[in-house]
Amino acid sequence: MTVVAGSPHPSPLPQAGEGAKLASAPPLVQAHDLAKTFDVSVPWLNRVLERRPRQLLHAVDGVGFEIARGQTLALVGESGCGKSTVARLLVGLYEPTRGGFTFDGQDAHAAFRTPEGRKLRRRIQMIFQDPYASLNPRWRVEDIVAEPLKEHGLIAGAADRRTRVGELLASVGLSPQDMVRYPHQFSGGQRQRISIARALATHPEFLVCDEPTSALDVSVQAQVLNIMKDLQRQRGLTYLFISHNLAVVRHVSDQVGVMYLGRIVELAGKHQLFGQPQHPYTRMLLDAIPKMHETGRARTAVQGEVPNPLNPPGGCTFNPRCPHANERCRVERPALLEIRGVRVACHAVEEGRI
Amino acid sequence: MTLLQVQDLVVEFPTRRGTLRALDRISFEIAPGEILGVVGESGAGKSLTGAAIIGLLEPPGRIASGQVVLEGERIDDLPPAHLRHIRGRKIGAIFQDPLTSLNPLYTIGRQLVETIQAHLPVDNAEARRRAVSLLEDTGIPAAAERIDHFPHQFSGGMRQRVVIALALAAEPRLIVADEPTTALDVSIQAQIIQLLKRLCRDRGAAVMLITHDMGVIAETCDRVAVMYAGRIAEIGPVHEVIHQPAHPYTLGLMASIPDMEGERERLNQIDGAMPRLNAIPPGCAYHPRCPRAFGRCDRQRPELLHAGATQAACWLHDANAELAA
Amino acid sequence: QTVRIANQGDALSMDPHSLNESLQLSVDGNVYEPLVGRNKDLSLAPILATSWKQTSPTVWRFELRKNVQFHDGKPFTADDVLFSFARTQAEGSDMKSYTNDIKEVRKVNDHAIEIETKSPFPILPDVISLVYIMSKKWCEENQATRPVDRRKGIENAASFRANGTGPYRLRERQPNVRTTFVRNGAYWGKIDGNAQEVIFTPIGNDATRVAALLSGEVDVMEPVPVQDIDRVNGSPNAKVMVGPELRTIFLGMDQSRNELLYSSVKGKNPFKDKRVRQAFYQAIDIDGIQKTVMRGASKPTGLMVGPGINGFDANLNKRLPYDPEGAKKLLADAGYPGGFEVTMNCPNDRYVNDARICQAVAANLARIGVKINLAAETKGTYFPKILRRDTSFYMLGWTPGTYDAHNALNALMACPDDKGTGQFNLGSYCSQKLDQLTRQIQSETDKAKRSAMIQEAFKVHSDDIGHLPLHQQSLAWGVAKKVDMVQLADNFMPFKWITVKK
Amino acid sequence: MKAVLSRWFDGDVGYSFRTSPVAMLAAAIAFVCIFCAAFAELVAPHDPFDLVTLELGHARLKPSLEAHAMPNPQDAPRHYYLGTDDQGRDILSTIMYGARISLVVGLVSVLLSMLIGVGLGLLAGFRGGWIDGFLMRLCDVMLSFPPILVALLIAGVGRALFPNAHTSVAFGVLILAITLTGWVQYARTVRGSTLVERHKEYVQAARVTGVAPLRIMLRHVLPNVTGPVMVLATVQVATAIITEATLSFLGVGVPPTSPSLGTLIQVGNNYLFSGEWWITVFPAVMLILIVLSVNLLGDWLRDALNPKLR
Amino acid sequence: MIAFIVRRLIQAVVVLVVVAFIAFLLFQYVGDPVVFLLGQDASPQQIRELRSALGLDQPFFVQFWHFLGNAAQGEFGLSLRQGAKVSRLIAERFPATFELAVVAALLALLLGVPLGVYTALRRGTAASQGVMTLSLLGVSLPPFLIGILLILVFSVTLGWAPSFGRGETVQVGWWSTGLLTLDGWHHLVLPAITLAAFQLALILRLVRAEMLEVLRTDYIKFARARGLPDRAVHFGHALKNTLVPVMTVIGLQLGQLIAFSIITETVFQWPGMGLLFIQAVTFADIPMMAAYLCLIALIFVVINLVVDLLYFAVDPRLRVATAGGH
Ligand SMILES: Nc1ncnc2c1ncn2[C@@H]1O[C@H](COP(=O)(O)OP(=O)(O)OP(=O)(O)O)[C@@H](O)[C@H]1O
Ligand SMILES: Nc1ncnc2c1ncn2[C@@H]1O[C@H](COP(=O)(O)OP(=O)(O)OP(=O)(O)O)[C@@H](O)[C@H]1O
Ligand SMILES: [Mg+2]
Ligand SMILES: [Mg+2]
Repeated sequence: MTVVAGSPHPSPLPQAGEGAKLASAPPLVQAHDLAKTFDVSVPWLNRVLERRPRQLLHAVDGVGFEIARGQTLALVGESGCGKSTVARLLVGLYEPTRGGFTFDGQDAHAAFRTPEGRKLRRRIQMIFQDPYASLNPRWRVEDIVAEPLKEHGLIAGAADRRTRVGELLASVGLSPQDMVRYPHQFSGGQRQRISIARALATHPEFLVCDEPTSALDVSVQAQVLNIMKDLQRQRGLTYLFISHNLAVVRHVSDQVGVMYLGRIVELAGKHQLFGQPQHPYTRMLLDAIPKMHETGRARTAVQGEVPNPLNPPGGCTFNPRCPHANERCRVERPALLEIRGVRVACHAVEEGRI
Repeated sequence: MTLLQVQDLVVEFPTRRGTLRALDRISFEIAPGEILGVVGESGAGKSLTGAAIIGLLEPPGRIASGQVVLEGERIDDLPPAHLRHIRGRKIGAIFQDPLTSLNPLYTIGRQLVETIQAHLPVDNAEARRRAVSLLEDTGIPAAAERIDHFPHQFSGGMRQRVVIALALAAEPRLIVADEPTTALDVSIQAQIIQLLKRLCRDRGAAVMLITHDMGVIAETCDRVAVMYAGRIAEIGPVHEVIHQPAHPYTLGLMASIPDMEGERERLNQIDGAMPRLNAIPPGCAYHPRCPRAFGRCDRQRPELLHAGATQAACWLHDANAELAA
Repeated sequence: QTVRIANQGDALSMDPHSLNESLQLSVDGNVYEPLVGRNKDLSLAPILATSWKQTSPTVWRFELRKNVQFHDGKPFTADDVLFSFARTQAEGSDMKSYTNDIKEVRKVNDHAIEIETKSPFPILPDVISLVYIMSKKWCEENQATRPVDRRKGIENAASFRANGTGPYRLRERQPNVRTTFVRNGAYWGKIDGNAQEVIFTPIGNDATRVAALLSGEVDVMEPVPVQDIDRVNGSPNAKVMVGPELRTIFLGMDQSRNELLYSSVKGKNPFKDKRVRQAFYQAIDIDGIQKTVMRGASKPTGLMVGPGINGFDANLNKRLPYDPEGAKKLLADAGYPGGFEVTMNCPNDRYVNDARICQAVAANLARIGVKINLAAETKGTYFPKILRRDTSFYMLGWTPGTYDAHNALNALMACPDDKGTGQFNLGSYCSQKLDQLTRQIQSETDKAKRSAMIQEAFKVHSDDIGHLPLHQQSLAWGVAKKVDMVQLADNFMPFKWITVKK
Repeated sequence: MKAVLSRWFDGDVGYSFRTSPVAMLAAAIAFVCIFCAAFAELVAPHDPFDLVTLELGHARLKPSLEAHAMPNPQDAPRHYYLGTDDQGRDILSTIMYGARISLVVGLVSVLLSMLIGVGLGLLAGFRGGWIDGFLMRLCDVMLSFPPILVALLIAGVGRALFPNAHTSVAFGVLILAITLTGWVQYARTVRGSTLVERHKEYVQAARVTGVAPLRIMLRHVLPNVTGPVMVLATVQVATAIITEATLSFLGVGVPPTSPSLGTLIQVGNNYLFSGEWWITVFPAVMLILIVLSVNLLGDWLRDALNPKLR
Repeated sequence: MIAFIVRRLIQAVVVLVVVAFIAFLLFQYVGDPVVFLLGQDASPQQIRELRSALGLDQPFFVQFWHFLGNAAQGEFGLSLRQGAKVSRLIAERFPATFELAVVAALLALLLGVPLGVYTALRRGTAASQGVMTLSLLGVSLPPFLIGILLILVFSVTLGWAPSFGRGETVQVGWWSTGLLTLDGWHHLVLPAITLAAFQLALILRLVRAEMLEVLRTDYIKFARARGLPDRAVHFGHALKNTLVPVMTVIGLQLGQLIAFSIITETVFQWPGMGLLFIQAVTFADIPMMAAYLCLIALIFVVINLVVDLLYFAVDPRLRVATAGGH
């Protein structure tokens, strides 16, 4: 079955095994120049009295990428670099300050505002970074997981729904008997699994996962990742996967985007990225991965000070920490260019200095 | 001389459908300057152990038996007024959930200063100076500026670092760190780990480090405890536990770690799920999932037995008994 | 000696012409004086006029008292009298009705005046007994030549300050909080009492007022709720002075509409039938009400005016007997064997135990099969409603402001017209005979003849059962035992008759 | 139905009810009060609203266990266990009949104002913007009017529309008046909490799921802002009952021939000094019992509905 | 933020106009002032004249327009009943009500909040159960009954406190205060208790309910884990997080205290605005009621504005939400 891009009707779920990517098909998700600015100024009165300026925080500053159907894009980067913000932009929780993103050919942010948006909502789901806060403390797990089912009218009968919720819970390694409990009665990892089960409930096509497994132990993590992979294989699910765990990223992703201070600095296939990292920040990041097999040995952390997002350095934002920085890096902001088969924003790489 | 000694700790939740035993006779100890890693299936009771040690179990949870001894003094039955001087000052705690651990109404600076002044006799300016340097230690950029921001203005990772800074504020002797680096990127993670290690080295502080990241465990810890279903499955020096696990569960755990080298379509996983607290099978809690379970595993609960350099709660290591085929 | 007096309400203004309300007139009457006042038995007394006589049917001559000074030291003269009478007719005055019948007030000399009325007016001295005399000069100096005019939004010094000839002068005034009077050392007459200072305080809440008396925070208070009379009398330091009051409480029925506004009877008006009215009358257990609801503090009456009113005749003051059985029969005769339903309107904060009386009446009427829907409400909404005649059955109380029966006949019993006659005849009872008598009484100057006509008119009304008179409520003043004072049936409380025992 | 009941009884709320003696006690009191009020005809020794049977001669009798002879020999003697009021009504019976009026007015008006207030408060807090501004200014306006005035207005309009329906309209007027002035508190309180709640992540999670805003408001936010609402509501029941008395006194409520609890207390208040304390004390005790049970039930329900407190 | 305040001020004007409008609507139903202005002997002619002189015979909107025009100039006319400037009467009475309300509010706050915290912390102990039950008396006993009982006990029987009035007052500018004399305080005690009883109970119960929720949160747990003193945890961290709803209710209640202390003022003959208002209602004193209602509206507008600003002060999350624009 071929998915016709821009078809006015949301495409039905691809059947099992048909998720193979079609090189010619346009990407399912396309973000262009997404930006989000927060106003973090102190209260007006203080600002006037203390003569402090208005403070704007550019959490995401012109991020663009595309993800083909059935593919996984992983976003990695320092904490605070704007990954979660990107995720929230994609699911419509934030209005972008600039730019936009299209889903299956339609402008998603425009669609979110229309009644049609509800259908779109079913197709785009998110797993939140903070499992506890994202679960309504007054609801039973059963209701939490069943909500999307009810909301989109996927399963009519209450009994059927319970069964389905039980299956979903079982698929993330929880017992169906846990349905009657409340979020606060679970451990952190268990909550995370509830939140995964909820996201999977509607059979979404595009799943935004904000650190879905960070609270899980490795064996459950293995279970969850395996489920996610299986779903991708069977139904052609598309993921945006945010994680700090590079080993996990390496395992799940097809493409990897490295973010630094609100921008993507390198975007490449996973093999290129892990094999031949281009951007100096990527290289440092990879060096910093803890090595399982060398107990007790310190690794090399990324050098230098983490920059202040409120007052980012001029030019290339990484320049203060970059061993290859030169004058140009300090004044000119590098664009994301296609170099040696990967997209990277670095003057040094562009000039072939590294 | 041990810093912390936990003996036969049992934690229970009385509920309307019977009492749940969430921790079942946990015993371990931590020496000054030592980092004890705690790993295990999520829901195994790691966080509860930490909470029980600092006496902050949420009701209706309660310590049913066993004791917690800190520097030779029993602390699990202290009155709250006494406990307060131990918390923060002697035991620092980092909770798992950074977003909800910070009071949303106060700037992080205020929360830091308050904590410092609760334990150390310093004036405001000094406390604030310390607060800034703590934030810097935990790798918050522009700490002096961001100290006056409110928690919701920080990203998840930054909030986690604030929580860490708060736990360290009064230079405690023991730090119970519940997944302190989960929300952090590797480079910050490295900084935090270095910070913890430095604390141990310089001040002889001990750390109980709960985490899922085996890389962190491997890099940081001296010893590791592996928990399963409210019990300690295995405890021993880090190298041995990681490379020659004695308990089948540990073995399965290690196998499911995604690694940076090989390329696998599926990760290894331990099939099945951990039993619910109200349905913990008799005998070894792991036996329904254990590929090597045998006769007595479903009847008798194994205590920690010596297995090479480590101790494991597994009948496979019962020297007195014949191995069943 | 300081006497502290508490009352339900406050004098709203010190201006004696601004409001025709008995409390205000009573309080102001200690500072200002009329030409003709009243003695302790309500008979007329010479005050600022030493004598008066009728020189022709329409002209009266008053000799004024000499050597009287206002509180500011200015002498009292005929000019002040002329000025004051004119002032009562000015914009903003509420006292117009007392001087409406006067055509002209003439100065004869500094100490004599003549009043000419529009028509022969036998009761002029009675009528002007509440017209207080102000100082012309003082009013001119203080821009108070007219009573305050609410329409213009201009305030007036006379509202807050006072300058009269009376036995007490105003020392301090905080409206609704406290008004302090001191004895006028230069008073022209003798002051019987010994109160040097009088502090007057309004206390609206019944219980609080009683408490203030019991705890000794006030010496005199008025009124004592009837249920608390025993309690006050039982207390060691206070007693209750109970006396008859002029006000008569009665019930009225709509007798003019062809169908009652609020009743189950459709197509006709049962109250047009005298038998129904009589049935109602005889169904009311007035003694039970007197005993239980009023706790004895009332005087059942068969007349629409009480003793103390000119024209009252004890021989006529006979009620039809209480007779529920007879009442039932009358109803059946009238065609209502099963009774009927009617709404009764009643105030609940105007007269003594008003709503309770209505409830008791409703219970009485229930016994003869009449179902009363009782609508009791606050005076603020009650009076506008019944004055619109938006009622079928109502309660009202009346004190003839002139102390004369003509006032009651004219306001309550005469056929309503649009010139003010029968204005409070809210059920529009109508009798040619009575109307004619009323007109004659108005101008009859012969005392005896006049009395006879009044009695005839009352007889007509009683025979028609035009209204259902209930009782005169009693005055109940709470007085500390150390205080002696005179209780007037018109509920005025002159300070000059208050004596504090040592 | 039975299944629903038994499920409820077995559910968390039911369980916490069964294990809370306070809640059971409160429920028992509430049940007795409601039962006596609802079936006053059956329970009460007399019918105090039937004027025919009132004996003025029996007014203000002391509470006693002895029977009183009726003035009419053919009538049976009567017991006035709690004494009689100023019209000879049996206090015990009047309390039962009066409680019916008070309970209906109190509970219905509180429920209504809660519905309106919580609804509008949620809307204001959740949607924000001009809706919020408008609703909150509406609150400002409503706040400025004491219930007394609003009642007078409504009664005026009501009477103008239905001139002949005094008593039947009275209830409506009372309830409407108390409701109209009562909802504001709920609205403002709920709005305040909603402002905080709507930024929480679980709300965002629901948005991502595509839950319609209305449902988010009702199903997600509402349960998390009910705490103060419950407190207010339980407290307001008493206020509403007392307001009813005041309004009735002003003439817009029930007629004095069928006194409510509040009216009884108010009337009896006048007899405190003269020593007839029972006219006010017994109704007041009844009112306190009602309020007590409502509050205890409210407290319990709030805890029972909060999963963390279980 | 300044835009916020300015916007609110503009809205406030609208609110006042609407209140005035409704107030005018109301007046048709509260009675007819003319009936009370003229004595019982006034002729129909006089009544008609007065009615037209007062403008009561004009169409509703004309009357309203006149009122607005005058009110805009701060002119509310003369009280029909008292014949004095409404503005002056209110100004005279305002201090009494204000002092009573503030003292009562302070009483309610200073007792209610700590007791609320206490009962939340010591949930289930006999003492806190006792406090909770007592608080129910506060909410279920009507204020007039409380007032009378207090008078009966403390004035009549014991003779400790005066039963009515404000006692001695001291004039400070146009403000007359009873707070500077012993006698004034003496007179204040009973009314303040009566007025505070309900508020106290409400605040207590509310604070308790909110505290119970907040005490369960992670940040409280974490605050304890840091070894902060109990006082800091309970009052600094927990209490402050209960403030949003508590502030709302306290704000409203304070407004109510000022606005509708009618009953207390009646019982204790407290010479405040409530007494003035109830008299105005009984006598259908239109200018007085209109001015009073506008003043009350103003008080509520101000209080609510302050509460909304306090929201921002207390909860930074709201601050960002509004500043960032949603
Ligand atoms: N209030 C409660 N009522 C009942 N059971 C509870 C309660 N709190 C926790 N538990 C149970 O106790 C067990 C241990 O929880 P704990 O938080 O210690 O797990 P953990 O090892 O920290 O897991 P994770 O790694 O996922 O954080 C879990 O199975 C959880 O479901
Ligand atoms: N609501 C907000 N208001 C103001 N600033 C915000 C807000 N949300 C996020 N930020 C800021 O935006 C930046 C990016 O935050 P974001 O949560 O996207 O980071 P992240 O990459 O997800 O970090 P982490 O890995 O730690 O979760 C941070 O500096 C954060 O402080
Ligand atoms: Mg994030
Ligand atoms: Mg945990």
